[in-house]
Amino acid sequence: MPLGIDDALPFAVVLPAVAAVAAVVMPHWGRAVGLVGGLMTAAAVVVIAFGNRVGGPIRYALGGWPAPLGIELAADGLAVVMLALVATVMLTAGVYALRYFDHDGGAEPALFWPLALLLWTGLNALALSADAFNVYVTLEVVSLAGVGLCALGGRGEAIVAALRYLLAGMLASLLYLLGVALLYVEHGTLDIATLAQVAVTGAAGFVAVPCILAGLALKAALFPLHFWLPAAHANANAPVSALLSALVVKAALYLVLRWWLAGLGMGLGPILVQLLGALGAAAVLWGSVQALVAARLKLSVAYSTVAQMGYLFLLFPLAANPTTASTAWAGIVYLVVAHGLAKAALFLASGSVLRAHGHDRLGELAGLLPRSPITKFAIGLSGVSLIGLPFSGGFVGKWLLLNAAIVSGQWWWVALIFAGSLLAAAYVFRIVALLFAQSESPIDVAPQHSPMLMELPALGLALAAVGLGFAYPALESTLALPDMLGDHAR
Amino acid sequence: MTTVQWLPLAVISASLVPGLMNFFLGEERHGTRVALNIAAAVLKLTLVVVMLAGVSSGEIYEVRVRLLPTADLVLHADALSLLFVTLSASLWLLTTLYAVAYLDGSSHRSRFFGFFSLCVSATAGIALAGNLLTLLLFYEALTLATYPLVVHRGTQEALAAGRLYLAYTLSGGMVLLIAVAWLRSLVGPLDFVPGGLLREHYVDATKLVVIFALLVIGFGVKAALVPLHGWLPRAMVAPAPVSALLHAVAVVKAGVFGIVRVVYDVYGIDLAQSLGVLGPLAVFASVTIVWGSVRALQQDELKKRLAFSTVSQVAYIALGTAVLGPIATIGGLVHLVHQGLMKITLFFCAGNLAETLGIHHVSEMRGVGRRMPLTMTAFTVAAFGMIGIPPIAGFISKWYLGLGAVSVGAHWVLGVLMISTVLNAAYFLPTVYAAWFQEPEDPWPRESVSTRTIETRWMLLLPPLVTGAAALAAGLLAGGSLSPLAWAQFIVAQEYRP
Amino acid sequence: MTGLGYVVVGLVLAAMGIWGVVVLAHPLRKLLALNILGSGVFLVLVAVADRGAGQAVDPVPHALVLTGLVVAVSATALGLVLMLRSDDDRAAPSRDQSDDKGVG
Amino acid sequence: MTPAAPWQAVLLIAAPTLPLALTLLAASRGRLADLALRMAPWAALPALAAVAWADAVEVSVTWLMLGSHLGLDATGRAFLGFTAFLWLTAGIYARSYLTHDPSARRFFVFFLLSMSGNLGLIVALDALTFFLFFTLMSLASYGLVVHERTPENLRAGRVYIVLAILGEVLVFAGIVLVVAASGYTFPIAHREASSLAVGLLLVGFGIKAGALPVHVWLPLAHPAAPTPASAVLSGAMIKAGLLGWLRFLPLGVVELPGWGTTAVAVGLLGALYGVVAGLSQRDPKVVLAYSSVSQMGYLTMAVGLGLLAPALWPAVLATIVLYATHHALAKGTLFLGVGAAAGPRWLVVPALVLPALALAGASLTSGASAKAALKGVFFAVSMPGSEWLGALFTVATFGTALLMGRFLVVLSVRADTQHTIGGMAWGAWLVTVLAVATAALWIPGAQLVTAPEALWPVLVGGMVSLLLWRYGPRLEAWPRVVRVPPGDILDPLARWGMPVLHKALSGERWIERFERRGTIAVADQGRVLAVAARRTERRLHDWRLVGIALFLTLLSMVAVLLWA
Amino acid sequence: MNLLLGLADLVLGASLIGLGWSALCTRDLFAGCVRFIAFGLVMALVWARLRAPDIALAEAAIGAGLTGALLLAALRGIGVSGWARPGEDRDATEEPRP
Repeated sequence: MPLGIDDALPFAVVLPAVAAVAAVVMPHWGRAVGLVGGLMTAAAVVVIAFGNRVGGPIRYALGGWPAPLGIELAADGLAVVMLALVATVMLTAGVYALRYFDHDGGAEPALFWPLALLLWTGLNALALSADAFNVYVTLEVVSLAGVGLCALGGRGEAIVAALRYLLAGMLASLLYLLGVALLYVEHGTLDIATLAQVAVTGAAGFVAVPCILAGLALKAALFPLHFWLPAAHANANAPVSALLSALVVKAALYLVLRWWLAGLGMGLGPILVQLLGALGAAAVLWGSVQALVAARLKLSVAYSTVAQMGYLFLLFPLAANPTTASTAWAGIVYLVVAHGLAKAALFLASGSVLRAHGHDRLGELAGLLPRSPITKFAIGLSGVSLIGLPFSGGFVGKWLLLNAAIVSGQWWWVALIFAGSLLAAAYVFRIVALLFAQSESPIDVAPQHSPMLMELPALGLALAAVGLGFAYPALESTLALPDMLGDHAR
Repeated sequence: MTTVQWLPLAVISASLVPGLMNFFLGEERHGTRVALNIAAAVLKLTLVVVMLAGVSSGEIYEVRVRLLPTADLVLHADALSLLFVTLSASLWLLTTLYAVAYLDGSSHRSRFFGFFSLCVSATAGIALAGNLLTLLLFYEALTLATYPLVVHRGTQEALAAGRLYLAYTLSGGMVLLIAVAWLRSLVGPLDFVPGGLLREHYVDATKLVVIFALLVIGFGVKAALVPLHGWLPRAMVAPAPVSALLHAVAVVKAGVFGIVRVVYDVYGIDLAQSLGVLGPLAVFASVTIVWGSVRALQQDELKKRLAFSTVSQVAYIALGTAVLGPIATIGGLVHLVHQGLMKITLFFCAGNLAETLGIHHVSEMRGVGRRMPLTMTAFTVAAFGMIGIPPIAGFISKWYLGLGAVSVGAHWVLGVLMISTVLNAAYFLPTVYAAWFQEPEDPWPRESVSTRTIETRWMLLLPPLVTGAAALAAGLLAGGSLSPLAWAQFIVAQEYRP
Repeated sequence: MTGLGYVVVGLVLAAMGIWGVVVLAHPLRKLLALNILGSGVFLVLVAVADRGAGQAVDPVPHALVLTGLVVAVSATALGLVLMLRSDDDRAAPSRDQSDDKGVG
Repeated sequence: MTPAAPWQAVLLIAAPTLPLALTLLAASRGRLADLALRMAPWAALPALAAVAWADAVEVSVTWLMLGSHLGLDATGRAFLGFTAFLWLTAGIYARSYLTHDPSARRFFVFFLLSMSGNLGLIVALDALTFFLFFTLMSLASYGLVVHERTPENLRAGRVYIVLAILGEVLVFAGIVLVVAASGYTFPIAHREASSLAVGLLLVGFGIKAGALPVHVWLPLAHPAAPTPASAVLSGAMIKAGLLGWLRFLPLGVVELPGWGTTAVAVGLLGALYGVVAGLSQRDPKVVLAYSSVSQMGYLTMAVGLGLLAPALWPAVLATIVLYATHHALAKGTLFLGVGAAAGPRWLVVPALVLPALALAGASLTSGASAKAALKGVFFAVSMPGSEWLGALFTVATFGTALLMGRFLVVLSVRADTQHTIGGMAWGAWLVTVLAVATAALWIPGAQLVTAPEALWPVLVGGMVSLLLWRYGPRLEAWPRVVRVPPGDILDPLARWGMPVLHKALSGERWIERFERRGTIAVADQGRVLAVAARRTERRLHDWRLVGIALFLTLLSMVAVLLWA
Repeated sequence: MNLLLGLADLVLGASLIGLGWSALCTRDLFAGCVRFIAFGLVMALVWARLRAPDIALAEAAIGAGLTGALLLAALRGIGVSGWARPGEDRDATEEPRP
C-alpha cells in the first residue's frame, strides 16, 4: 500500500516517541537521536501542513478502526498551526540546548532528549486527537514530560517548583477527567465534538463543564490559578523554560480552543463567557504587574506568560458574538503562535544572559548584558511582539482582538487591551532599558561570550515572531474559522 | 501616467537597509560606517528629489501590500508626503554629518547610527503612508526607533527620560490604535483621499467627534501639544543630533503630520468644520503655543529652552491646520519645513556650544559670539526666524497664519500670534544679547576643541550654517518657485479643490 | 442502583481528594490525595459502565481506567522522586543559601 | 507709476542693498572689512541719486519674499531725500567721530544695517517689504543705542528693544488686518481698514514715532547712542513711524472720527508734554529727544486730522511731508551740533541758534513755513475746540523756543567733550547747517513766512531763556523745580511692574518643585505598591488560597450555568 | 441476595471513604501510607464487584502494590528528620538574596 499524505499523521506521533525510546536506550547518542528524530518529525509536520493546505483537513484511523472505538487522528487548520509551532520551537530549543548545557564544561542531563522527545510526542498527539479521553492521556504525557524537564539537572528551587508543578498539573488533569467522566455518565460518549454540543444540556453538565473549564484553567495557569507557573518556568533550564512557556501551557489552551470550537462556547451563555473573559483580564493585569515588579529576569518573563495567557481567554467573550467570531478566533490563534515564538526567544535569550553572568537579578544587570547585538536584538524584537507593537505577530493578534472587541461593542475589552499593552510595554522596556544602561560599576566585568549556537536560535525565533506580522495574508486561509471547524465539528 | 512602485520602497529602504547594516558593523570600523551613512543619506536624498520631480509632474507612486484583513500597507507619494519626506531626507544628511563629528570618539556609535537610520526610515514611512493604518504602523515604529536614541547615554537620567518618553508615546500610540480600529470598523479601509475619505460615508457624528478627539490625542502626544508634552523637555538628555532630529524632523513632526493628515485627508475640511472639531483643536494648539513659550522663558538650560520652544512652535502647524481656509493652511504646512530648518539649526548650534566650549546654560553664553561667530550667526538667524522676524522663514509662516486667520474672521488667532511673538522674543533675544553684546567673563566651562583656523570642527560647523542659510533663503526667496512655500501652495491647491 | 451508589462514593472520594491536595501540607499526603481523587474519578466511570445485572458491560470506561491507573502510578512515582530530591536539597542548607540558586 | 529703466532700477535697488552689502563686508575680517568701513559713509549716495533720478518709477521682484515692489512716489521721494541726506552727513560725521573708538567696526555694522532698513522702508511699495525693512531698522538700531555699553546705555537698550518688539508685533498685526481686508500686499490699499487695524497701527508705529505714552524709550535711547547715531535716530528713523502711518492708515479714504480725535489729542498732549519734560533736563541730547517727542506730537496731530477729514488729506499730506523734512534737517543738525560743541563752543553754539530758530518756527525759516501750513490745514476744518487752536499753537511755539533756549544753555554749559571731530565731520555738519538755513528756499512746498505771529513767541521764548540763564536758579537746581527723569513714566512703571513680572516668570520654581515632588511621590508610591504586589502574589501561592479560588471559580461557574 | 449485595456495597463504599479519609488525616505518615494500601485493596474489591476484573487485577498490582511499595520506599528515603516544615510550600519565586 503506497503511503498517502494521511499516513504522515501517525508518523508525527510515533517518530518522536521512537526517538525518545532510542535516546533512553542509547544515552551517548542522545543528541544525534534527538536531532535526527526531531528533523524527521518536522518533516512529517511539513507534509501534514502541505496536505492540509492542498486538500483540507486530513483524517487517519489508527489501526483501521473508525472513530467511536478506535483512535482517530485528524489534522485541521488549528492542529496544523499547533504542530508547526511545536516543531519550530522544539527544533530551535534543541539546537540551543546543544551548547547551553555544555559550554561551560557542564554535561547535558541524560534525560533531556528523551523527555523533550516525549513532550513532543505528547504535544503532537494532543494536537491530532479528537477524543476527550485520549486528550486526557496526552495531556498527562505532556505534563509528566514537562515536570521531568523542569526538574532536569536543576537544583533546589527547580525541584521544588517541579513538584508543585506536578501536583497542580495532576489536580488539573483529574479535574478535567472528572468532568469528562460526568459527561460520559450523562451522554455515553467521549467525542469532543459531540460532547461539546450537548454538554450543558444535561444535569451533569452543570458540574462537568465547570470541572473541565477549571481543570483546563489550572493547567493553562489562568489567574488566580497560576501559582505553580512562575517558579516552574523561571527555575528550569533556559531551553526547558522556552518549551514550557511556549508550548506546554498552550497544550491546555489548545484543548480550550478545541472545546470551544466544537461548540461549547456557544452553550455557556453570556454571563459565563464574560466571567471567563474577566478572569483572563485579571490575569493580564496581575501577571503584567508581577512581571513588572519581579526581581529576576526569568521570573519576569515567566509572569509575562501568565499575562499573555490571560489574553487568550478573551476568546470566550469575543468569539461568542457571531459577527466577530472569526476575527476573534484568528486573533487568538495568532496570539498563541506569536506568543509561543516570542516567549521562547525571550527565554532562550535570558538563558544566554544568565549563563554569561551567573545570575539574572535585574537590579545588577545594568549595562552588563551581552555585547553581541544578536541577543540584544532577540530580546528587543521578542519584546516588541509581546507588547504587540507593529510590525510583529503580536500586533496582528492584538489588532484582530481589538477589532473584534470594537465591532461587538465590548468596550471594556478594548480598555483591557489598552492597559495590557501598556503594562506589557512597561515590563518589556524594563528589561530592554538594561541593554542601554551604562554599567554602574567602573570595573567592567567582561561577560562570557555566548556561543553563536545559543544566540542565533533566540534571534531566529524573535525574527519569526516579528515576521509573523507580515504573514497574515499567507495564513489567512488556515486561520479562517470554517476551515478550522473542519473535521472536529462534524 | 504610470504607477511606479519601486520608488517609495526604495526611499524607505535607502535608510532602512544601511541602518540595519550599521548594527553588524564593528564598533571600530569608523570609516566604513561614516561612508555607509553618508552614502545612504545622499542616495536617499537623490531618490526623494527624483520623486519630487515626478510628483510635481503628476506621476503616481504607490505600493500596496496586504497586511491585515481589509487593511493594506500602502505607501503613496502625494504632495504632502513629499513636503515631509524631502525635509527629513535633506536634514538627515546634514544631521548625519553633524553626528559623525559630534560623536567622534564616543562609544556605541554603531548602535547610534543604526537607530538613527531606522528613525529616519520610520519617518519616511509616516510621510509616505497612504492610509491611516500604515501611518499608525510607522508611527509606532518611530517610537521604537527613537527610544534607543533617547536613552543613548545610558545614564540614570537618560533612562528615566526614556521611560517617560515611552509612557507618553506608547499610551498615545494605543489611543491611536483604538481610534484607527474603531474608524476602520465603521467605514472600512482608511486610504487617504484629498478632501477627506469620510466624505463618502455616513457615520454618526458623535462617534466621529470622539474618534477625532482620540486621533488628535494620539498624534498630539508626539506633537507635544500641552498637556501631552511632558516627555519632550526631559528627552533633552539625548545627544544634540538626536534632539535636533527629534525636534526638527522626526518625532514632533510625525505627530503634527498625523494631525494634518487626519484633518485634510481623513475627515476633510468640510466635515471637520461641520462637526465643530476644528475650533477646539485651534484652542488646544493656541494654549500650547502660549504655555510652551512661557515655560521656555523660565528655563536657563539652553536645550530645555529650545525644547519648550519646540512645544510652542510645532503647535503653529496644528493651529494652521485647525484654522479654516487655504491661507492659514499654507502657513501651517510651510511651517512644517520652516520650523524644521530653524529648530535644527538651533540645536546644532546648542550642540556646538556644548561640544566645543561646554556651554549648557543661557547664563554661560556671555560673549560667545566673539569666540564662535559663525555658529552664533546661524543661531541668531534661526532665533530671529523663530520670533518671526522678516525675511527669515518663520515670518512667512506667521504671516500666512495671521492672514489666514483674519481672512476667515478668527481674529483671536492674531492675538495668539502676537503674544507668542512677544514671548518668543523674550526668551530668544536674551540668548542673542548675551552672545553678542556681553563680555565673556571666565574661561569657558570646558573648552575641548581648539582649532586655529575655525571656531570648531568643520563638520560641526557646516550643518548649522547650511540649515541657517536655508532658513533664511526659505523666507527670503519664498516667492520663488522652488521654495517650501510654493510647494505648500501646491498642496493646498489640491486639498481645497472643490 | 448499585452504579449510582458508587458514583456517589466516587464523587465523595474525588471531593476528598481535592480537599486533601489543597489543604494538606505534606507533599506525600498531597500525592495520596491525588490518588484518591483519581480513584474517585475512575469509580465514577466504571460505575456507569456497569449498566446493571443482565446487561453487557460497557468496555470503553474499563479501557480508560486501565490507562488512567498507569498514568496515575507514573505520576505518583515522579512525584515521589521529586519529593525525595527536594528533601535531599533541603538537607544541604548551604546550597539553599548559595547565590546561584536561580541558575538553571 | 512706470516701470523703471535699468539704471533707475539699479539705483532703487542699490539704495537699501548697498549698505546691506557693506554690512556683510564689514562683518568679515581683514582687508575687505577695512574697505567696507571706508565706503560706509558714502553708502547713502545711491539713495540720494535715486531721489534725483528715479522719480515715480517701480521695480518688481516676484521671487523675493512674497513678491517685492520697490519704487518712489512723491511722499517716498521727499522722505528718501531728507533721510538719505541725514544718513550721508551722519555717516561722514561718524567716520571721524569714531576714529579712536576700538569698536568702530561694530558701530558701522549696525549703522549700515539701520541705514539699509531706513532707506529700504522708504522705497518699499508693498506691505511686506516695508515691514521687512522697518524691522531691520528697528532691530539694528539697538546696536547703535547700546554701542557704548555703559549701564545706562544697556538700560536704554533694554527699554528700546522691549518697545521695539512690541511695536513690531502691533504693526505686524495691523498690517495683517490691512492686507486681509484688501486681499493683496501691493499696492497697499485701504478699502475697509477696520477700527482694530487702525488702532494697532497707530500704537505700533506710534512707538517708533515717539507718540505719547509709548514715547518712553525715546528720551533714553536717542541720547544713549553716539552722536551721529542720535542724529539719524531722531532725525530720520523716527520718521519711519510716521511713514508707516502714511502708508498703512486709511488716510483720505475713510473717516474715523474716534481714532482721529484720539490722535489729535495725543499729538497735542505730546507737543506740550515734550516741552515740559524737556525743560527739566540737564543733558543736551535728552533735551533734544524731548523736543522730538514734542515735534512728533504736531505730526501726530496732522495724521489725526487726516483721519478726521479725509477730504482734506492732500493738503494735510503736503504739510506733513514739509514738516517732516524740516524737522529732520533741523533735528539732525542740532544733534550733530552737540558733538561739534566739543570743539570751539563760541562758534558752534551761535551756529546752532539757526536750526534752533528753525525748529521753533521763527520767521523765514522752514519751521515757520511748516507751522504755517499746519495751522492752515487745522483751521480748514471745524472741530470742537478749534477756536483755541491758534492760542495753543502760539503757546506751543513759545514752548519750543523756550526748549531750544534751554538746549543752547545746557549745551554751552556741558557739552560732550570726549569726542573730537575732524575736518570731514565739520564739513558735513556745516553742510547741514547750511541746508537748514536755506531750507525754506528749496524744500518743495515751503514758503518764506514773514508773519509776526511766527516771530514774537520765538523771540519771547528766547528772551525768557536768556533771562533764566542769566538770573534764574543755577542749572543744577532746575530739576528741583520740575523733576522729570528721562523716560518719565518708565521709572514708576518699572519699579512696580518688574517685581510682578519676575514673580510671574519665576513660576518655574513651583512648577519644577511640583514636578520633582510628584516624581518622588510616584516613585515612592510605586515602590510601596511593588512590595505590596509581591507580598500579595506570595499569598496567592499558598495552596489553601488556591483551593479557595478554585472552589469559588467552580462554584460561580456552576451557579451561572444553573441560573441561566 | 440483593440485600446482602447492597450491604456489601454499603460496607465497601463506607470503608473506601473511611480508609481514604484516614489515609489523608493520620498524623503518622507511615500509617497513612499503610491505610492507602488498604484503600487500594478495597478498591480492587469494588472493581470486582462492578464486574471489572481486569481493573481489579490492575488495581491490586499497580494501585495498591506498586504505588504502595513506592510510597513506603519514599518514606524510608525521607527518614524521620525530614519535612519538619512542608517543603513544597516553599515558594520558589521568592527573591534570592542579593
